[in-house]
Amino acid sequence: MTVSAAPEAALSVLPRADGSAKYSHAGYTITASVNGPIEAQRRDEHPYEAHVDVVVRPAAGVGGTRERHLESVLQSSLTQIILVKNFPRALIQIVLQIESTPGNDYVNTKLFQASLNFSIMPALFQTAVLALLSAAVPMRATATASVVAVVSQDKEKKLIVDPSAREIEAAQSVHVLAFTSHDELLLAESEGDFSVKEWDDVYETAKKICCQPESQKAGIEMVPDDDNARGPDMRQFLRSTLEEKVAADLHWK
Amino acid sequence: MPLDTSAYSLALLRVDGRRWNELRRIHAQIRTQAAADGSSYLEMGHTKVMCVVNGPSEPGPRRGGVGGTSAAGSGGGGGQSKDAEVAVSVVVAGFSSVDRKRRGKNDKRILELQSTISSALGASLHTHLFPHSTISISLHVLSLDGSLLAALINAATLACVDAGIPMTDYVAACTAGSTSTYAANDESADPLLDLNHQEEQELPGLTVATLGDSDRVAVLVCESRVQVGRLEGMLAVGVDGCKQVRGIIDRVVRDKGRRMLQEGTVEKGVGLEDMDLD
Amino acid sequence: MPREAEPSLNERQFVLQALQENLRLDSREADRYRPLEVTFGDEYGVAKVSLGKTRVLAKASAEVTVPYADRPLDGVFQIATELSPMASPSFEVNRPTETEVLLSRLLEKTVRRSGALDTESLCLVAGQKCWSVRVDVHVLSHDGNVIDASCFAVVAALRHFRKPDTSIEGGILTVYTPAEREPVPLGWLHSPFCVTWSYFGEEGEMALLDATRAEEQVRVGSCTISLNRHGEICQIAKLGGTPVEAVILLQCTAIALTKVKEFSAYLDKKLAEDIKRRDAGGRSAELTAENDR
Amino acid sequence: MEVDQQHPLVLPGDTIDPSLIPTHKKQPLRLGPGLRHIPPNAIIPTVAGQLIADHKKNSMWVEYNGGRYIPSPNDLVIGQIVRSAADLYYVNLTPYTSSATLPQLAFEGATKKTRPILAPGALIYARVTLANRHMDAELECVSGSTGKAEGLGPLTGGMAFDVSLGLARRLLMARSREEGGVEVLELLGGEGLAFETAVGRNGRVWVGSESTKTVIAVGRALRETDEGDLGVEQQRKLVKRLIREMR
Amino acid sequence: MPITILAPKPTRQAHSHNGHNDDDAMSDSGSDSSGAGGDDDLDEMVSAAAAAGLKSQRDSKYEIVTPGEVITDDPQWMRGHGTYVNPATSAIISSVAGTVSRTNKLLSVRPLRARYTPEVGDLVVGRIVEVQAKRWRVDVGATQLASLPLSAINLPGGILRKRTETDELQIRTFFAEGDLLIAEVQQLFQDGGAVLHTRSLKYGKLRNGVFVAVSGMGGGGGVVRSRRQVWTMDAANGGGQIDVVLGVNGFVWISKHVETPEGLVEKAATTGITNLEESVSATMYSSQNDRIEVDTMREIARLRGVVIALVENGLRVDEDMLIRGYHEAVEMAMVSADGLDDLYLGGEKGEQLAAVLTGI
Repeated sequence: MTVSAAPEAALSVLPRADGSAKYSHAGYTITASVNGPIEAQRRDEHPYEAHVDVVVRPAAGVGGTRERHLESVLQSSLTQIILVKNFPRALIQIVLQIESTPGNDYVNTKLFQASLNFSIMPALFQTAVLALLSAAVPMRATATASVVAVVSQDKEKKLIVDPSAREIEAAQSVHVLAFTSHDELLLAESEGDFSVKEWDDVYETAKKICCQPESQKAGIEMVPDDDNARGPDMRQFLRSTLEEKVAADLHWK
Repeated sequence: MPLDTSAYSLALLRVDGRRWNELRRIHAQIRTQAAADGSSYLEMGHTKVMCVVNGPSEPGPRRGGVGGTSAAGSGGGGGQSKDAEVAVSVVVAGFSSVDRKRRGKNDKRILELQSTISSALGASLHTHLFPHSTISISLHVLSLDGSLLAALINAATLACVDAGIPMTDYVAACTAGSTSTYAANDESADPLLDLNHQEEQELPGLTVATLGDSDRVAVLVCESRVQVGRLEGMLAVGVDGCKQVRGIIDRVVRDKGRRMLQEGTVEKGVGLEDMDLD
Repeated sequence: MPREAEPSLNERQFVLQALQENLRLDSREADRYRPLEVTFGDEYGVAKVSLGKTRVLAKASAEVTVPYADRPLDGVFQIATELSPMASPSFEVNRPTETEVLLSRLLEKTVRRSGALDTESLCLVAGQKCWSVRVDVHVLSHDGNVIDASCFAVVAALRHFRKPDTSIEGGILTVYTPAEREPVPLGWLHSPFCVTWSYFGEEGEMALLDATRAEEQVRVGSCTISLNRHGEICQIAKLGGTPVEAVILLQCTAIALTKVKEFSAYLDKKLAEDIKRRDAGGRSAELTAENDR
Repeated sequence: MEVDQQHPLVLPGDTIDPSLIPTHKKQPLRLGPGLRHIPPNAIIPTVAGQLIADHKKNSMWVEYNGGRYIPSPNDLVIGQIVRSAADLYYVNLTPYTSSATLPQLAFEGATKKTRPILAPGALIYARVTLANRHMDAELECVSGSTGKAEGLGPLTGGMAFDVSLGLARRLLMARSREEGGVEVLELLGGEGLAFETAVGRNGRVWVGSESTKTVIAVGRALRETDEGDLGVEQQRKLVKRLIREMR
Repeated sequence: MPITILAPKPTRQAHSHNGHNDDDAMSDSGSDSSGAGGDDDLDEMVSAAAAAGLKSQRDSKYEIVTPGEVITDDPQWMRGHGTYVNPATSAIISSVAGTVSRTNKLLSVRPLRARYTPEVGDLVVGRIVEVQAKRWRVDVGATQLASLPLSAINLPGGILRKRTETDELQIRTFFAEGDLLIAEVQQLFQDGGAVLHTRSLKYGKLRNGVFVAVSGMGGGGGVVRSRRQVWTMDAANGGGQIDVVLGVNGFVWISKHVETPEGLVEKAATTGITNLEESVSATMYSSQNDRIEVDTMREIARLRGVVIALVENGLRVDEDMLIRGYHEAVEMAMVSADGLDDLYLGGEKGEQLAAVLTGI
């Protein structure tokens, strides 16, 4: 149960969907399917752009307000990076199935945990982006996301990337940030008590994870780093995942 | 309340005094609702159902509002409404059984019943003759004492005959059970015909519907645990029971037809003897 | 919700024509299943089943609740099946289709009503506290025969599942966390499996096992037979469709029994493998890792 | 495949090295699928794939596989009739999408009296004549210039198989073996199987033959080549195996 | 089927339904019909015949065929409506319950009752259920909606007037949803759908009256195809003249008589053609009722009651029956305590009426 285990992903795992991805990171495993552009229902039809429909399904139990909230956050941020204007009146349907969440051997949880909203969001977001890439849905840019918690430890504020459920419980504030591949801030959701300064720190940390400049990557990997504030290099991860997929697709070249 | 089966082993009589192969009293009428295209009322013992059929008719511009199920297995339809849709709705009245349990419209058991009846009749009705249209079958359960699905199928068949909707043959149904319990692989267990509520609760059983006088099974529903060895006997008794039921409901139709001929409301037909070559 | 795509006339005719020549599109024999595979997750109670291109995930979970008033000595057990647009865009969330209702009913009858799970063993304090066991079935990809795959996944997930251990001392119920006490398996009585036959032809004279979606779309009827390896029928459902000779149905049941025995043996083997895997590097290693922290 | 400097992997939103953009004095630059032009002069990929530039034709595109077919003019497609209206057919190109239209007179030699009557569910081989984001695509089954069918029209009998868009594109290449690396169809033909095919850019391949077995063999060959990402050598082995199984 | 049932030890009693046959027959009819006594024997014969393949049973002239019954396996016959052929045996089998009829070598079964099946030339009363771009969809009680193309109606302003796009745009000004009309079946589609026309001054929109739907074809009462489906009759008690339209589809229209366009035509012969067109145009597609006297309304209601009483008692509805029934109803009202205002013809009164009509 190492918290910042390297993310793993596989693309096009579902044979019948237009695009799909399976992504595991920090104890979460999520499978996503993307279908689209397909015919939108009359009530979802928009004359000038595609409607992006996001469905989040919990592993156990029925979806509730927590899932609806995640859906609405994801829907609005994904709509920003998908070229929705390319497909007026159409529907792009993203279904995110949560397969497993990090277990906690020390608590017997109820089936649904409200506090998990934040820690799962980056995983959901990342899976959705991968599935969209797998479905070759035209996008303005790719995007990466991260979750950072601020905990006070010995009167000092400390940032934890990809915090565990226990850490979130202990945290003063939790933040989810997503950046596009153009380094634009795409999504920022915060919860808890925090100062502007703290948020700035969080921003910098998350940006480092999400927007690692590629030129630097060789050097950084060499540095042994046990600082908890460092997460995986998400952008590089995305690129290498796609490289594998494209290589397989174009094996005939 | 466990079923007292001791009487059976002694006298070979069931709780209601029937022998193993006896049907309960079946009473049926057709043409019970003047306003409908077809209608029927049917009693199998104390299970009482009525049925109203409307159509085939084409729904107006508001399409798709019908709360029924389409004929799933009705023989190779192109799906683009080449065949008539058979929409079935089943309402179980609150007073139909002792426990007065409310069954909602979206009760999955009711939805399953509807789907089964639709699909069973859809396979016999000549739905291909009525493109774009809907045959809507409404069934109401007034009293419940076992063999519900069988009674519903029989009532629906009768009402469809009354509505003059062409069909390959009657779809007749009844239940069969076994005196064995599921655990005991009891070779000497007797099959039983037409289970009442009490027997249905305690003994393994199944519902069979067959097409006409054939051994072809349209519906086979078994919802209880039973040794596979008991199946053949129960199925044989059930199929045989379906033939008896077919005979009974056919007689209901013939009686009605004869009466209408006598009253002169329909023209007489020609007999075979009149049909010699010209 | 877009309408489900219909196969073209050419496909319809071809599939039937091929069946008449005893051929299937994937060159399988009539009574042969596609490769069936079950994998278990790291968590207890998660089973993923793949049957050709059909994929089903089942997850079992448990929590302590109050038993139903009319059944004070029984635990609560439910199987939830909701088909999401992931399986096909024609499924909509919160609007059950006929497929979903029938699937849900079949699993209910096969697993729950047949008494596969000993619900009495879920009772903790009579009338006050009991376990509520729930299995969520998620169809990830729908390429036909979702019923058999789902049923297998549900049984596999439940047999793999471990619920937290409990004790009652002086009327006080303690539920132990996995760290305190090793979780315990459910009280399991028998393993039922579904075998679905699809019928083709004017009189339903051709019967196939494990139909793909393309085959399901042109079939004239189907019959799902649920059995356990002891030869007990748990349920049979031929819900309408073209009538089929009674004799064929009996033959189908006999073949289904052999399939169920195969399933049963396969699942036993996979569960045993999983336990081995967990023993080797799983549980003990995990415990030491936790102690380090 | 090596991700080389000439054909780099691109992700949506990546900046393209200007040296890779072909420059040609006379011809205007043509952008293929997966790229968009943002005025004044930025060219941005919209999908993940390999960037290909053709300096001779002064064109560039992103090579990728997967996703849903999006109609584009002059594509050859296999469509399924959904229903007919007064003077046109509604045709489905991929499931769950809105229908394309096919005028009932867009068939070889069709007049008001002699137009073909197609039942819902019938398959046609057609060319996309019009496709834009605001309108449903339009199809034809006759060449506008010659008035001949040129192989287009209703497809009778046979079977339609679903393949990936990438394989469909490779099968449609003029030299599919050399350029696209697919040889299964030729190999099967070489083994003496008699069949005809029609490849739709929308990821459908129609196979017709007197023999049901042949159609099934071709279908399996296509599917296994597609799903297994088989190279030419593996395709040869596959065909040998299928032929053996047929006997 | 190689399934055999091993009976339990005591000998199987011959299973008989005699116990409840009487019951069935009695409650079915609800009246002590004269045939009931003989029913039992007949029933046994029927079931015996059922076992023997149902073929020898047509000697009784009061016998019907039921679904699944083999009518003949003689290959010389051709199958018509209400039958199908078993591909294996090529026998002609009935698909409905009804009586066998024969036209040359064509065997068909007339169902005891069914929805209306349109035939070319039928006069029907229908209701508009949908307005489309160039046509209306009309409920005529058939299995499918009939269609009435814009090109098949008379446009105001004369028979020879050309149809324009403006007419398409204001298609609702001619017929809107819910409007009733009288029309003729002009042609049939392959799938049985009917195309109507109203290109005659006899046809068109209906107003000034009341609509009654009686079951379509076949038994249990209803409209039968007859010599005259439309007529004008003099009502009793100062009701003036009343028009009756018996649609072949079982839809009936009873209305106050207004000077028909045909009537106008005769007059127009003297006044000139333009005049006619104007007067026709004015009222042709009006949805406004004219003033109707109370006396007329009462008699219209009485006629409606007669129609319903005929149907309830299983009698055919045609001109002769309806006129006789009407006169009888007037007589009955005369002697009633409520006098002329006694319009109720249900229940016993209806039976009484029916008895008088069938008794003659």
